[in-house]
Amino acid sequence: MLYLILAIVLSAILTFYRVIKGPSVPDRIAAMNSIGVMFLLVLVLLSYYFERKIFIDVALIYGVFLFINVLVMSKYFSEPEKGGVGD
Amino acid sequence: MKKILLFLITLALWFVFAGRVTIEVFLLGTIICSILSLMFVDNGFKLVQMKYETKEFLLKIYYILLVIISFIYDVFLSAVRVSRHAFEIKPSFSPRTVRIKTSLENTNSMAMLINFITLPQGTLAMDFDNLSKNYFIHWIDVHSDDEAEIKKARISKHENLVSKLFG
Amino acid sequence: MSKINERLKKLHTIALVVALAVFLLVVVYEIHNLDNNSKRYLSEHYISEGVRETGAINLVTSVLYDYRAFDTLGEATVILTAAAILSLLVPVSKATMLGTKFSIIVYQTTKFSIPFLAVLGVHLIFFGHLSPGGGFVGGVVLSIIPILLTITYGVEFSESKLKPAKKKLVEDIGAIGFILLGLLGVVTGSNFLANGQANFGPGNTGELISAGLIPYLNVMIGIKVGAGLAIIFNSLIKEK
Amino acid sequence: MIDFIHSLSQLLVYVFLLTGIYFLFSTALGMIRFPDFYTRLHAGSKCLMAGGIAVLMGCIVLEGIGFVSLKLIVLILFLVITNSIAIHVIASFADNYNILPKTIVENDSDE
Repeated sequence: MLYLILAIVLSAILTFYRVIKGPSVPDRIAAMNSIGVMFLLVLVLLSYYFERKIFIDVALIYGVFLFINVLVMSKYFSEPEKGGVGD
Repeated sequence: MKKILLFLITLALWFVFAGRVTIEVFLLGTIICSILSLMFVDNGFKLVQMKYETKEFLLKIYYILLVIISFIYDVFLSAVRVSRHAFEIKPSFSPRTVRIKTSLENTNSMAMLINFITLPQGTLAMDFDNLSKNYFIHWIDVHSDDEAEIKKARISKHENLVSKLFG
Repeated sequence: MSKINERLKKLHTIALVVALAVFLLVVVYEIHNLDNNSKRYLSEHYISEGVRETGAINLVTSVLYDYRAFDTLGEATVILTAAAILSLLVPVSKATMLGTKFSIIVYQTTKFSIPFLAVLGVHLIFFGHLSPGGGFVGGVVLSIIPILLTITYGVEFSESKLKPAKKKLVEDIGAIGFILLGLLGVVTGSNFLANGQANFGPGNTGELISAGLIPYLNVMIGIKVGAGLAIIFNSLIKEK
Repeated sequence: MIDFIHSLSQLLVYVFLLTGIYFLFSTALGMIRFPDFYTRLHAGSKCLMAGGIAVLMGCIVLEGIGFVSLKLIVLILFLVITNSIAIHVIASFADNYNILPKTIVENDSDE
């Protein structure tokens, strides 16, 4: 079980390359999204490794925050629409 | 009727979260879920217009299960296809962008269709135009125009599936 | 010359990061240096006697709402004052948010998922003494609902659905209720915010209604934090 | 007989977990190697979701029938609904950000 968790962590670290290098902002957001989902799965697997079922609740709350994170980031970084609702 | 449906769903979710079935949990859950369903019924389910009545909707649960299973199967199939690209020594793509018009009227089923477009098949919904009801779709492996036509037919199949659910 | 300057700046930042890392490592080592007996008698007492004295399985909750409840009152006051001052300092009533408008799909999903988010938040608050969570986390999850409304529909819609005056009222009810619940301990003849010493019926450990005052304190903190964070977000998002 | 079922379920768990980790690893590789933003997003949506569903299904088989596996099913549903919307939001945001896909844009809206 430990090796499986380490494999997921390794793939998350590989994905982190795109966060550092990514030429544009959406690249970074997409990479952060996948890293978040990977660590959510790590939390679920850790609950079996340590035999504590409460980590699943933590994973659920983490998923909620991940969703809000992506929405807010993509709203905040985007440029205002031309001809849209300007002040 | 919508209130009762929302109440039942939230009560089931409450029991799943609580992880135990006792009288205290049940009483607290009924109080909280009735308050929540009264508060959010026009807020949350205002635009969810269903083609069928709630009673018929409950009878269709087996159909929904069938859709979910085929959905998961499709996801695995397309993931295999994309991951094969990732492991190739020299990945070869021929992506292109296509515009597709939907015939769906209900806004809720449009939102359902985005799940069916983004996850299964090799497609990605880029944008949605509300006025002309066009999806902008990005394909990953389309080589010619004929193949695009064939794959467009597959989307319309999914569209029929969704329209049977919500109408 | 400018190149050397830039390089020096980069070196400076790297050296700062390394120094901070070393400092934090030393601090963490000092904190976790458990050989020193004088540091750990308190935590040993909390760990071994916490469940019996307070009746809450979640140890963090028993520390937050029983042993150190007065500190929690202070933290809650910080949020109260922050919300009050922000709503005072930002008097812009109408403002538009930057950014693209989402497509109708996001609207639908937001509407669909709001009741279930509410159930999750309420569960976190009410089961704070049995499972992970508690007042603060539950309040944050509850405050996600107005934040989602603000992000997708805009400030005006969100404030027409949930009026700012109502949110302020809910927050005040939370703050006053916390203090009133604390005064119950004084009435029975012990300290302010006493729970374990005053024997408020600890009940059977592990059931829903147990642990004396802790669930009620959780509810008060939960609605207070939720309303406060919603007010703070809505006033910060109004930029001209 | 019971022993056989037990070993079979154990085997199923490992099959699910290994396929999940294969998909997650291919997500990471695709994120690094793909040339275009939109193709990267393909890897970030489909492979990621398949890996997540596979790992969580393995956990459900490992757990058996109970409240915890119901919670995991809720987690799967939540992940599927949420993540596709998140990917759509990122894609439309990139469209607004003027990132053009390296493709031919076809203009055939059948009216």
